[in-house]
Amino acid sequence: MTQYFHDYITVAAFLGLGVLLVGVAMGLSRLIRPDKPSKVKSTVYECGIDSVGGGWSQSHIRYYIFALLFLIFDVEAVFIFPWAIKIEDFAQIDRGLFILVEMLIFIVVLVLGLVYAIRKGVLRWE
Amino acid sequence: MGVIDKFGGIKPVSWLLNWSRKYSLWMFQFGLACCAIEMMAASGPRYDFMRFGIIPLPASPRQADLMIVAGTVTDKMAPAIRRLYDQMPEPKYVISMGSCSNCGGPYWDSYSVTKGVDQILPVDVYVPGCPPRPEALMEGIVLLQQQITNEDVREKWSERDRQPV
Amino acid sequence: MTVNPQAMVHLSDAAVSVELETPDMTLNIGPQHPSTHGVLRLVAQVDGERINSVEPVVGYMHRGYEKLSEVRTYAQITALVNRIDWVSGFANEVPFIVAAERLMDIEVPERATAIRLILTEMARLSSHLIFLSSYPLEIGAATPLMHALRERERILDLMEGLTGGRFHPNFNRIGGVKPAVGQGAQTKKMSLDIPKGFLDGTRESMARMTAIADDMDSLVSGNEIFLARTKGVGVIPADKAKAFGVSGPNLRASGVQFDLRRIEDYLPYDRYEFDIPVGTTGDCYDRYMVRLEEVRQAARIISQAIEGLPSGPLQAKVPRIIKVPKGEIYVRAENPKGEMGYYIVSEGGRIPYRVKIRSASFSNLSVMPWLLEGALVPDIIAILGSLDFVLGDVDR
Amino acid sequence: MYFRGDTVMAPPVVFADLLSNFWVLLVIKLGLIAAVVPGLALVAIYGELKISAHMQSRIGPYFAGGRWGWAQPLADGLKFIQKEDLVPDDADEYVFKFAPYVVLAGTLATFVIIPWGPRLIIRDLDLGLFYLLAVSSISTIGVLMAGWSSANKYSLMGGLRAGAQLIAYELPLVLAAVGVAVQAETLSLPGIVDAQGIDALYTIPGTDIGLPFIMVGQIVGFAIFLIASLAELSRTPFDMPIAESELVMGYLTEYSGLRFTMFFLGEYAGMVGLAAIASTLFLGGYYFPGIPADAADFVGPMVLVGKVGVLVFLFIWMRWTFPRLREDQLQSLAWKWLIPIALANIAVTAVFKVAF
Amino acid sequence: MIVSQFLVLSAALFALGVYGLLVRRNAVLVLLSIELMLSAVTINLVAFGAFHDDPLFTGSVFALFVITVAAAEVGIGIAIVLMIFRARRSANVDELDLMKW
Amino acid sequence: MATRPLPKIPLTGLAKGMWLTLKTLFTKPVTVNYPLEKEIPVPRARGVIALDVDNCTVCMLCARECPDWCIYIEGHKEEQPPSKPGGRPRSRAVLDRFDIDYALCMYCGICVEVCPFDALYWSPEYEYSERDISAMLHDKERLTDWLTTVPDPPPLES
Amino acid sequence: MDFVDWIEQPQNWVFAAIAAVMLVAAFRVVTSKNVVHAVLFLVATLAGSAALFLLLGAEFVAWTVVLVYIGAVVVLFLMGIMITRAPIGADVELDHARRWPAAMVAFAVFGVLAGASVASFENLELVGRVERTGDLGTTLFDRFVIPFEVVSFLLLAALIGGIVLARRDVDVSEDAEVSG
Ligand code: SF4
Ligand code: SF4
Ligand code: SF4
Repeated sequence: MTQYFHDYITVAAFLGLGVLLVGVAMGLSRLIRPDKPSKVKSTVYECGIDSVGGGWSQSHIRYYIFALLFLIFDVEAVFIFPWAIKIEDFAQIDRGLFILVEMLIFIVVLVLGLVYAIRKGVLRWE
Repeated sequence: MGVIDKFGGIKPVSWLLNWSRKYSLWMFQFGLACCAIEMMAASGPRYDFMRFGIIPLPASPRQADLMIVAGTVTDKMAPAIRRLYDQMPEPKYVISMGSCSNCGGPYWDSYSVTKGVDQILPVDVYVPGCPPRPEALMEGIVLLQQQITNEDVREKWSERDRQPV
Repeated sequence: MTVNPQAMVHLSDAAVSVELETPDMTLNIGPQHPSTHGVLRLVAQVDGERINSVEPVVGYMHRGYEKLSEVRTYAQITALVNRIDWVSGFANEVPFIVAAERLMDIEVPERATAIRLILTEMARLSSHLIFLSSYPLEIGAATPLMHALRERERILDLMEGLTGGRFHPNFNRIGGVKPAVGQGAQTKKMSLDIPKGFLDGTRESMARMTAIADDMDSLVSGNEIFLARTKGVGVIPADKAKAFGVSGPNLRASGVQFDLRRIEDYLPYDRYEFDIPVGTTGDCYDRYMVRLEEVRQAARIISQAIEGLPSGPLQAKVPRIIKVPKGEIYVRAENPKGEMGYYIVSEGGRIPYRVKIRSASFSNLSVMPWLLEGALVPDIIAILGSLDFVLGDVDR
Repeated sequence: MYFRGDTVMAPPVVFADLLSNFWVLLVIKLGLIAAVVPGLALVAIYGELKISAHMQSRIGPYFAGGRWGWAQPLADGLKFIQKEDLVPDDADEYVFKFAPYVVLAGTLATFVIIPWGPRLIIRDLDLGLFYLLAVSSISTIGVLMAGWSSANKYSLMGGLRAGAQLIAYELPLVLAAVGVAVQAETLSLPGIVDAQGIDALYTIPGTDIGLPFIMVGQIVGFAIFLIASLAELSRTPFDMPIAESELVMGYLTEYSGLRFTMFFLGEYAGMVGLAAIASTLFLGGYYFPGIPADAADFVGPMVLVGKVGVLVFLFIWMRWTFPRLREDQLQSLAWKWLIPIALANIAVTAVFKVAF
Repeated sequence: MIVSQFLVLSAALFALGVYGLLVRRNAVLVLLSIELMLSAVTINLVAFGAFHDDPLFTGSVFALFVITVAAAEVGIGIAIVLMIFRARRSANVDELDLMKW
Repeated sequence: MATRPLPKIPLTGLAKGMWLTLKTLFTKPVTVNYPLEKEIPVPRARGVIALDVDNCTVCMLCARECPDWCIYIEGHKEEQPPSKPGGRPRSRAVLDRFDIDYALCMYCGICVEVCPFDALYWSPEYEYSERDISAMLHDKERLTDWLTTVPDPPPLES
Repeated sequence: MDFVDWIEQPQNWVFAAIAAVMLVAAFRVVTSKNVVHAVLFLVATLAGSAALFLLLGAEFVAWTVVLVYIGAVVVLFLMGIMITRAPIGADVELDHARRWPAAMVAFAVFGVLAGASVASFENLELVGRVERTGDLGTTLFDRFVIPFEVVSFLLLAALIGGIVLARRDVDVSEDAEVSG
């Protein structure tokens, strides 16, 4: 258990380190950098002219679909990992075929989804 | 905040700051007219101003230190140039390249051309030529680097909105 | 005159806020933008990834050439016009000077026309090399840019050695060619002819041009990613191209074999052998390929011209003070970007009464709203780049 | 289950006590990584500048720091420290400021489990590979945060595209790695290295080191992994989110000064990290055929750095040769080709595993 | 560590989720509240599993399943939000019942 | 024909490109390392205009023909003693001011070309960037200084 | 076990810290005035729960939370928000006016749940154990095969459902115009 906790204390420390590094650098920079805000300076850059048009397109639906596809396959990946390292163990007790078929069904079902999505023209730009 | 604003930098610090600014001049790609082609040539293999640390990467003014105004500044373009200059973070430098941006050049009597970019923004170095040879631009860059070496950081920091001439 | 930047900023505010509030998204590209070759601005109405309409906003590079020409002498205009299409400076001078010569009825010596032809083709090389370098860059490859620029320097060196300017040569005089150096007592002894080493240098460079074209083939033309980005993208059918007044390589890419070098006689092209490459579909890839092939052809023309360079004087006899007789004329030429023409009206003085400039890029650009309508947003850059316009040539 | 994270090399006797103390060790490791990772990133940046220059017949940075411009990345970093820090008025200040932290923390966390030698590893997590993929998915959020909070149209579109690209190529990355896991029967990275080294099935005659996975069946996986890492790093031919000219700098458009540097540094640190992971997973990590396994403690880090160098060079090389794909082509490549192929690769590997 | 501390925390999260569910109008926020509740459930499951020391790891396995279900739920949920938004240009739930879907 | 045969085997296009860049990586860069080594521009290069004051007769032709009106000349007449005793006293123009505004000059060379007395020369010098716009106006002395840098005219192709 | 004993265990300090973060973040999820902020606070809550799982020894579940929740679900949320409407700054119409009744309901829920848990489990200590991924795999692919396969169909259904809903492009809005 101690080993285990040490593992994750280290991980936490490293996540902290990332923040710390940026923080320290930002602090340092804060000390030395000039600071001259102005109205125009803090306007948004748009090729040198004023921001044009706020209308945000609704047709970026496909980003949602990419995210959805990813979500589904990400979940699949989660299940694949414990499976991947257990194949040998199952094979040793002669259940290799079982575990293979099991995962095959899982993957095939999801690939069906992918095929459906592709057939639906998700990846085609209209 | 702003230690340098208030107290200036001690010698090694300001040397270091100047040194780094000198050798890392990220250039805002800003080609206007014929001179831009010479600027392109200057980035090309034969002249390669990346040797000086001019890195023509940023397409957005936010990451740029140096603006090379290369070419004719028209009255229609001038506000955009000014705005882009404003959007660059301090400390920043401007090189005016070619007669057009120095003074209007061949279009000194044209109704649509701004007679010199220094009317709308402060220029650090003027490079003569029409178009200046790439070497001339590089000489201008060296000149700018010399200026940066001798710069007093506090002064550079505190110069309140430098005005165009 | 001092311009008040603040006031101008507000001016632009007012100008911009009008064109908004559409259900589609408005995508603004430019005026400052890494890939609009300078300062073109595009206002696109975008519906998803489709472009509904595109409005090019030109004029950011308008420098008033036609007006300036009304207060400049012919010699001064020659020095000025090479800045119109700045990547092919020399080619801009030729039709103007030919127009003036035709008005004055001057016979130009053969050697001068041959040199003009060589320099025009060099300008074509220089222009096309700029295209060959910047077009892959817009598609995302940075290295072809450098390789093409490297070879372009050779052309510029040759031009500079002959004319004194890297790409604004100011080498044409009415009646012939002459570098812009003195003509007084001392330099009279000095001929203003081709300097030593030019011919050899040219021969060597032309070999390099073919080599760089081959390099481009292996680096760009055959690249699968490049093909995927350009094949079938931005197709201009021949009839549309003609209807929009597209000219030059853009027109030829659509399969129309139209080249003023074969039709007009402003320079003695009939003496040399060369092919006119044409495309088949008129897509971006064809436009690229036509230019790549024209590089080879230009090198071929120059090599021939170098070998058979006629001897003789460089300049015809012309009066010291040039006055062009009353009359009007239109002379057009096949510039690297397409058809460029000058319409000169002279009232008989040292200064033309009116000069109208027909520039290639402007007409080529006019096809763009039609072309981009219905295109995909990420293709804007690919299509725009393939039209190969120069803003100075658009706005003049 | 064995743990070997707690000792770094064989320490001199006097320090043995101190060095076996977890906390002391932790601080040392933190310091090491804090120094080494940015250092490697700087080297990678310098390498990129120089290599790209020479590929274009140029010299590249030359004057910074005396000869050969070795100090160019340093000058860049120092310069960015003194640049003004701009937050656009319309931006969402906190999110805008926080985004670089997220991106960088995600990148640094991957370095925890990279084994530099048989005993030179920060921590050997039991589910190392899984951990790796989990933390590397964090940066997607950072990118989306950056894109949204800038209040800039280019940023938002760039952020969305970058997000879509990152998630699309995260999957091939994960699935390519699964093939390795199947073959190695473990998720722990040192375990995977050992499976290619001392525990390997097929050893090279005359040595005690086995063949790396790239030679035994995972070559497809390796190719997919490389392509996907290029995309994860937003490098050409997949650099569309930050470099597609129509979007200026994508989600980085509004970032200036140090915050921009953080993204920049994170990109290169990520490049080194992914190269290290690829070498660990597919190229046998710190083992090299011919070098005895016992020597790996000392030679190992160098071997790994060498492999990383080769891969980073490959990344740079590709970047400066290829144009970029269009976004739809990029998505099709991921969904239509890479993911199915990666799944097939897993299936084939698993079948072999069961059959033999 | 005792079991109750986790259970109380999860109860608090769940309650916050309930609050959000009731008080939020924006559909996305409602979904977020549901996520909150589901994650409270996951915490419970894992805590029970850790308490039981059961060799089948039922707690964790079920937590995995809950996460999966939550993922699927969000996928569909966002799709519905997008649809509402497209039709109504707003993502508020109580405007939803004004329309006959 | 514009279209060349496309690669038959997939990915050969990519591989060819990679090969070319690799080759370039190991060839010597063409860069001229500017401040350390300088190329000498060709003799005809239009870098800067040098003035030979002795030759100038203040005829103003150059100033009048200059398209940018960037040459500023002032002079006055001076009575010169007759060159031979007994001759008429000649008036000679003396150059007071000869400035060229290089911020405006378009390097067309018209002035050099029209000068009837060979007072102006092109020098290929190009290193005269300034930090101040007013320093771009080169006066007589500075223009004369450039004279030393004027190269001999290039030999001709026989 | 009284409070003093409890507080002496270092794990419990960590727990307290995580719990505090989670509660604050969860509170902000349901009160935040900006949708994107709410999502980001959800990230914090979920990260907290991942940390809790680590504390409980369930490392695979913990990293699954990071991978699926933070890496995918939240991305889906963010993209969903960004492609609809994501104004920066406070958004007005996010909440109902009736906060207090809701708060009371929530409080009641908390009371019942917390009371019940404390009453039934009191001071029962957790066994400290670490669940290894492999062991999890063993049971998952042995005992829980059916749910596992069901999950795949669930995901398929979600995928297809999502696509069908989202792809009803133009006609949906037109329908809505008519009916609304
Ligand atoms: S200075 Fe000369 S070369 Fe430069 S933009 Fe102006 S006209 Fe063109
Ligand atoms: S080169 Fe041309 S612009 Fe310059 S001074 Fe001479 S005539 Fe005037
Ligand atoms: S044209 Fe020659 S002689 Fe006349 S003023 Fe000019 S420089 Fe002097």
